[in-house]
Amino acid sequence: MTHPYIPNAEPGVRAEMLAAVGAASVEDLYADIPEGLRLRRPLDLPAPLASEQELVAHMRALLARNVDTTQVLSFLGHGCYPHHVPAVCDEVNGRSEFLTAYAGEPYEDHGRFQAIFEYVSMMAELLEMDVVNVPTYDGHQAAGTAIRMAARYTGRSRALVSGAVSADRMSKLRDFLGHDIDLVVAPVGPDGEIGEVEIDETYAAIYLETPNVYGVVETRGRELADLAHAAGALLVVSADPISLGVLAPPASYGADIACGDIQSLGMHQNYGGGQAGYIATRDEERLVAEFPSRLFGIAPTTVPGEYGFGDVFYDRTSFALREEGKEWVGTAAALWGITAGVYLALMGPQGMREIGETILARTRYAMDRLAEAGATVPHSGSVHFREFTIEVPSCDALLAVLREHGILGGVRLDDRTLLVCVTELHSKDDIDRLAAAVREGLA
Amino acid sequence: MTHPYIPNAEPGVRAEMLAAVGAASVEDLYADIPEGLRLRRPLDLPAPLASEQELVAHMRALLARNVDTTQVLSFLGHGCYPHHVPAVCDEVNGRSEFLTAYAGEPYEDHGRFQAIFEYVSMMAELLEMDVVNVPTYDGHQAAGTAIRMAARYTGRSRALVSGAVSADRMSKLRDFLGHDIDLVVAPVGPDGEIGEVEIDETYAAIYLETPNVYGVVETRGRELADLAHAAGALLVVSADPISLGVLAPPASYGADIACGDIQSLGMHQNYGGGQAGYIATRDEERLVAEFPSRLFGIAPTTVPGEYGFGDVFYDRTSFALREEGKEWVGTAAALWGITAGVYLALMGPQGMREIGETILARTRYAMDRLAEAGATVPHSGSVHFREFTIEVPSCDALLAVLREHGILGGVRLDDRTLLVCVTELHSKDDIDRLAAAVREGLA
Amino acid sequence: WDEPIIFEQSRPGRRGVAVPAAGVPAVELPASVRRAEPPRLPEMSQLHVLRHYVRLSQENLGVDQAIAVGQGTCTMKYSPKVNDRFVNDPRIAELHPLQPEDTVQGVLEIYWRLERMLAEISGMHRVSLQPASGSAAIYANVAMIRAYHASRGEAEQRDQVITTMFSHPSNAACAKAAGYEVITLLPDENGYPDIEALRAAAGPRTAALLITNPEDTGIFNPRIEEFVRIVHEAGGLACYDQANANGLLGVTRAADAGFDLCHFNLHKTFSTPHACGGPAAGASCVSEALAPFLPSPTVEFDGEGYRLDDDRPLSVGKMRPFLGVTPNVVRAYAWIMALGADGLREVAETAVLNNNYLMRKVLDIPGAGAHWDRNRLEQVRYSWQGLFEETGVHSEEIGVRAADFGVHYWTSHHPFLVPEPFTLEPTESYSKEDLDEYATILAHVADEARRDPEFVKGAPYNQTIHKIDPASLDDPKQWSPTWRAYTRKHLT
Amino acid sequence: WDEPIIFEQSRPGRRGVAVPAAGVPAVELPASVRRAEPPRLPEMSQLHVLRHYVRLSQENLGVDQAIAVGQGTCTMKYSPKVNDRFVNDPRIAELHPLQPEDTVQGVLEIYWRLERMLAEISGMHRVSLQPASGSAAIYANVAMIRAYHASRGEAEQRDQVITTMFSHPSNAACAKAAGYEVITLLPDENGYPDIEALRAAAGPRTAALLITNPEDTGIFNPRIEEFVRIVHEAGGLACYDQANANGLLGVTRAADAGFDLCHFNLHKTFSTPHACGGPAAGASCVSEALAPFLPSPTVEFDGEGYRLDDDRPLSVGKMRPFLGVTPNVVRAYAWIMALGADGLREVAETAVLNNNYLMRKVLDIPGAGAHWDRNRLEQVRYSWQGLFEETGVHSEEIGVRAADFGVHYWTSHHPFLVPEPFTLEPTESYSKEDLDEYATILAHVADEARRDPEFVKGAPYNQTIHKIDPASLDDPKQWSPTWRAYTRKHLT
Repeated sequence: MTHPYIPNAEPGVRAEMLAAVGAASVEDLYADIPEGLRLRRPLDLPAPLASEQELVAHMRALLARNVDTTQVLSFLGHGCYPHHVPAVCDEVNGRSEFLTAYAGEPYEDHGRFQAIFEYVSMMAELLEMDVVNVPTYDGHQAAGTAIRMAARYTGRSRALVSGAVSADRMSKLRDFLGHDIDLVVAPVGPDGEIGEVEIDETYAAIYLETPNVYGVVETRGRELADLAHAAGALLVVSADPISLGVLAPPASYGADIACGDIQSLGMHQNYGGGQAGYIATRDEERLVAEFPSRLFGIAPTTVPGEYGFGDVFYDRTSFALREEGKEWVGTAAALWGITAGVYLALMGPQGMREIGETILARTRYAMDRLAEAGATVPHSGSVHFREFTIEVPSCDALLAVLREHGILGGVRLDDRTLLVCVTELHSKDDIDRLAAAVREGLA
Repeated sequence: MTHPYIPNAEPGVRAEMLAAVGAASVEDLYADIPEGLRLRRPLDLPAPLASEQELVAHMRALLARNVDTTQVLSFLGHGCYPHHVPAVCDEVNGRSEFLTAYAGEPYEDHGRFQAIFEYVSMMAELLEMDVVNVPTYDGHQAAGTAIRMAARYTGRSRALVSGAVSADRMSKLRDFLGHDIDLVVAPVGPDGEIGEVEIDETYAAIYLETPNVYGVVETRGRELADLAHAAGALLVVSADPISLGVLAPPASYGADIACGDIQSLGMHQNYGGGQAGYIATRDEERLVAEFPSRLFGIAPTTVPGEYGFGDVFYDRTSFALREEGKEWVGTAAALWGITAGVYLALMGPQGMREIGETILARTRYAMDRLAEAGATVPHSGSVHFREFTIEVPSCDALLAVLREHGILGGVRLDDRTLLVCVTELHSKDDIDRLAAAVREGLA
Repeated sequence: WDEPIIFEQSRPGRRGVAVPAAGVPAVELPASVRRAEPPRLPEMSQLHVLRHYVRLSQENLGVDQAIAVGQGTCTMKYSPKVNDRFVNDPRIAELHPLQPEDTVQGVLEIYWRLERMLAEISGMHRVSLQPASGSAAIYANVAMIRAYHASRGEAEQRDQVITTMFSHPSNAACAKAAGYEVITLLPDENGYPDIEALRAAAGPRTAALLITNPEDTGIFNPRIEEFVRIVHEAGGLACYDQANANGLLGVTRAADAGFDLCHFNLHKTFSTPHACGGPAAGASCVSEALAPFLPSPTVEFDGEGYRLDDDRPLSVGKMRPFLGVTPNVVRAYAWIMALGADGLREVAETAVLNNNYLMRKVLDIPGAGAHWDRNRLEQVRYSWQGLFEETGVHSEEIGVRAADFGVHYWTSHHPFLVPEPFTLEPTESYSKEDLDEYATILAHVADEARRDPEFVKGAPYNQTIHKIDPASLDDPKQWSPTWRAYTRKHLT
Repeated sequence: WDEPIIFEQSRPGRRGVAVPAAGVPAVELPASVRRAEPPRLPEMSQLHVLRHYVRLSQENLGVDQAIAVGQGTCTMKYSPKVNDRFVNDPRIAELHPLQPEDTVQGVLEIYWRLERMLAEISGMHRVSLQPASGSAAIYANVAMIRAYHASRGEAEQRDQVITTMFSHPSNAACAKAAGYEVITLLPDENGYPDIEALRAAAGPRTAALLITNPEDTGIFNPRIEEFVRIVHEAGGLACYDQANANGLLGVTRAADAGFDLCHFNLHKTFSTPHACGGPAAGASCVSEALAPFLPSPTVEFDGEGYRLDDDRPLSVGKMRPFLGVTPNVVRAYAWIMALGADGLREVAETAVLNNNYLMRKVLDIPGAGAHWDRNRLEQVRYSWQGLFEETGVHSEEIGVRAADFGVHYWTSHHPFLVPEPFTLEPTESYSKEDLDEYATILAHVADEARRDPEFVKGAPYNQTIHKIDPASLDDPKQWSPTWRAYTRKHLT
């Protein structure tokens, strides 16, 4: 049988083509591979499910062994967030013209260039910054690159990193930066914000997150910007864009580089596969020069009034310069950028404000209800967005009780600290249900 | 809030437009509707779920109250069949260019015309007939229209209808034809085929189904064609196209009109919403004139070698002639026609043969296993395709036992007769599982 | 794309999808039923089948691509994407219609709730969602009318149905298919159906009046109550074609004007997608007196659960297989739920405002007109008669040329009582900017027609194909309704 | 479509989707964190957002639309539609990555089974599916190389990485980003990487050799085992860039040539879609000696269930958040399951045959050439140098003009060691007829270039837009990487 995925495996056409290239068999074409390297047995793989129907049955059985967050009530966040994904986002990123395209030129792929240009442009409005990159892999990578950009920009090799970041992100930063940038971790204050810090002229950057790993909204951004700038360093702020309809964008309090993950803007949780990173700066040539990512710009065509697009300052990149480029560029997460653009266009300024207000209010409501239910809620005087911690005698014991109620109660940060995530998807009833179960679990 | 579905509900634009039409309010535009007819209260409808998120939650809760056939093992058929739907079928009919288009002209909707022309052309190959209609609603309607076509063609008003058709179809035929066509029901033979029949010169048609309601493949098609033709009547045969990779097409044994339902060719079961009907004839002007449906034909354009499409013999239709047209034409099931075309193109001649062979073999296997399990299997000497009946002491009692095993065992035709459907989706293991449960249920 | 006919892309031995082998002993077929020759279907790999259809799809224009105001009477509105998600869920897509009722409570509840909502919107007592389309709903209504009269012993006597010329042709055609003699009322000099003609026609032979209002012209008949009364007094029933109810939601209801039956098209007013011409869905709504005749089964609710009732001796029986076109029932339900009473009213008002706004723009184009200077609700049947007289360019040619600019219209139904017609229905889905753009394109093409009629007659210039020569389509010797026929007649 | 920038379609007050109100008391934000001005995002109804993006999508060409053999090194193969269905299932799409292990056994099994299959395909011991892309996998491999040398106390000493000029630029770039000095080997006169240069470079400072084979030229380096040996003898590790393994599946394996590490791109060889440039997915495959350094967590199977292991003291840690790009892991798994061992081998053989067939056709075009008269496996880097010398038309211009015919190519990576390059990689997905059509178009354009070079230089003529003036893109005063910047610089 000719496999449906391989048209020229059909014996007749194969013979024709072999004749055309003057080969007796495909073996001839492999002549350069020494015999010693040849695998002279079939690969040891499971028997194929050649019919689509059998493949579907097999996959369906595997998927049936997952329980997803539409089947239980989940309060899990910690870097991957449950938000409503408008159907139009899925419709657009499912269009095969976008899904199966890659790296065509600005003509036959005009649509891709425009869609991504619009994404970066909408992010720019949200961030109040003029330069935003074509997405990188995720918020971890964006943070690492942003700090590295600051180091290159300042010519320095030390950075102050907020202690209120996740262990995973810290692991990534250590791996990505640790070999040539000295990372100094700032303390966390009793209010859950970054604590008192000092820097000197050896520092390239202060790196801050808001809301931070505890869901606390940092309020001293302006102060930290002044501190950084006084030392000739940059302020790098990682902010979730879904908060920026209500929270001040980093640029407004002096941040030089903003970064973060855009998974909240229209990507499903995807078992962690929906992440994508953004990096933004002001339009300053020296800073722009430090982006490793592609930047798409608008450009005129030979027809007056017509727009085309192209790469801005391509000769920064590793595509152009190999190891002399800035870090590297390659396939990252463009489709998620397009999707985030669709999301922002659907939401508009009103939607972004409202979703921010709803999340703020429900987060606070959940904090209050869980405190009433007997949990200790640290940092309760601070502003929280979407996440907060509770302290309980035993996370494991509490989570087990919640499981019995069909609730995934949160992410266990340590034995006694649970991180609870509340978004617009969690109705008042859902939160009340959690509170009741927590009360039972703590009783 | 301006509703996302109604752009001009935004108050500013609404005011602008009212000004442009010179109306003080929309009420002015309703001036022709007498006050006595005006509804001066809001409609009494459920509160809206204006946010998409709330709508999704509501619908998800409703859907959760269904148990679908991927969650249980279903042997239900009887007019709506579980077959594998290749993903490409869904991909194509989900393309919004097809899904949201309607009745454009052959230029801007060239794609629709070509796709439907190709569907009818592939059906024509399967049926060995030259004329196939743009789909009508379903197999019931196709059967009714086919008999009516025969009546108009012959100028007679009596038809012999096989008794081996479903009660539902008979109900439809009686409603649709009964007021002016005399329907004589033929007996069913002990082998499950149509029994001995006679007709005279008052008959317009013999109507036969194969496989029939019992899953029995009729073997005397040629004989019935000769009988019909000898009396100046037509032979109308309803055949499921999914069987025609292995079974002889009606035209090959002399049928004048073929008809049936194409749901098997790439449509999901859709709780009965995936039906669509086909009607086919030879290319004889008088017969073509009796089609009520649209027929799409290929036509040259001003550019040599270029194909366009258009309506064949449009002046038969009710669009053109109102009540003087043949029955009526309107929106029916075009997208399912396109989908069936995709299905046939994916399957090709090999695939159609193989699926037929697989279904034949598994049907027979199931008959044998259920007989072994203690069920009486009538018509077991006949060829069955996809369906067969078993006789048991009590259908209800047996079905209840099967339900406990997560099996929907079949469609209850009467207290003691159960119709079992087996397709390529039912593996040998599935059939063995059914047989074991039946054995238990009959023990 | 210059995409060949699919048969031209076939190469023996290739395939698009594989089928599992039986895995059990094969069955030998007797020669009398065995297929002799394999069907000459195309043989292509999966990507190539997909690519072919994706390219064809790109040569098609739906609501999601273009400003589709040109298919008047069709209510080309936005069909929300989220509603498709519900339909594609296996808990709809993979339900068998004969499953036990306890396994389909969710879908039965949707049917029930949509029925109740449509009953409220129409003012009627019960609703059947079984009809497969608007025309099928008209047919179902006619079938119920016949059953009603039969139940009173008047089936033979009442053998006439009255309709109007600007009611959708399916009213006349379905009545005829059901065996009725059809009497068609022409418009009077005001553009309304002629009430005197109705009085003359109504009588003991009258089974029913089948009438659209507003008619395809967009004009609301203010004497509609009187029409109903005249027919009722003659012993007939009044049946309202509400295929185009988009301007009336929450404004006026069929029951309030005294109608006994009406129908809706879910794929028009209630936003289910048109799908290149179906699957559609119709709703037949009836008064309490007609309810016993509704198609079977009905969905019933006992306060706890939903069940199907098939034991209805007066029922007209089955209109189609199973309960209805479920995907569209689900979509229509979700659409109403997303809007609610205020939203539906806003739909109607906006549809009417959009139509009146566009009318102003269109009537400003020299050569465009609309018969009868009346208010219009949700659509207008316009005429290019003025332009035709000046330029010799037909409405159809204007429409084809407009398609070069990414919009289009169709020329409506025969007979062309309005000469050189085109019917625009902007619905609530389009923005003011869309309407401005549409009118600008029409004005541009009209201007082209005036300056260079032959150029417009030669259109299209910017489409997949060029001007079609339709001569062969009506010639039995040449017509080719399938590739098989074409091959035989033209390629051999 | 002449589709405006989305900001130009905004009208205040409109919206595309509604957000539920909080339903609980609002929170007052302190001024220090409250946003002062609403963001200037577009305001549009839902249909209009959708239509905008649908139109943009139609201005884009993917594998499902066009003959995408022109993106050599990218392995633009068919990504089966059915695999997308699995990914869109809520039981993948709606899984949170930190759910308890017992609720994600299905997805963990997929990770585990795909790891085992890739281990067999590469001959390696363990595999990490965490890297977000091919480049990220290279980086992960470099990180493991560093960790390995560090574990042996040689981190400081081994500060050089060797690569080749026709290895993908990310090998050089990732090594540099990880702090290594990069030594790049140029091809010798036969088109192979210069083995003498390698001998000269390898030594106590060598951390690793990062090498692609076949290189981007499509030429397989038959001395690859010797390359590995030289590096091993110098104490370095050998790391195989198998981003383009499509011609080698089941033919030869990284481990068999002695490599310590390799990586695959799931979005190339294993068919996950390219998605306009990601999300992609990489797989880092390592020998037993390197396994302790793999990113965390790993998926482990105890014979009964699957669990995540995060307690791995030598691990390089997190390469990205969570376990990996799950949708692509699922697709790659399904793709391999649909093919099996024989199918993968058939993929490889067909990809190589297709490439050689196309090469014959392309080299028949006057003006087209390929450096080094060597066998090629799955792709060829060609050159239009001959045509350029004759006509002055650049390769890029040929590619743009080819796009007018619905196909295209890209001009590959800098530096253009092959002058006027273009790289074609037909994969196994395209038919002979596709390859013929592609070659015919190239021949046609080359002929055009010969007859009328200025015409070709003026292309495109049949695209959404016309020839772009790129001058502003490299000028800081003019460049406009966002609409915000454009508005400020050019519209005010």
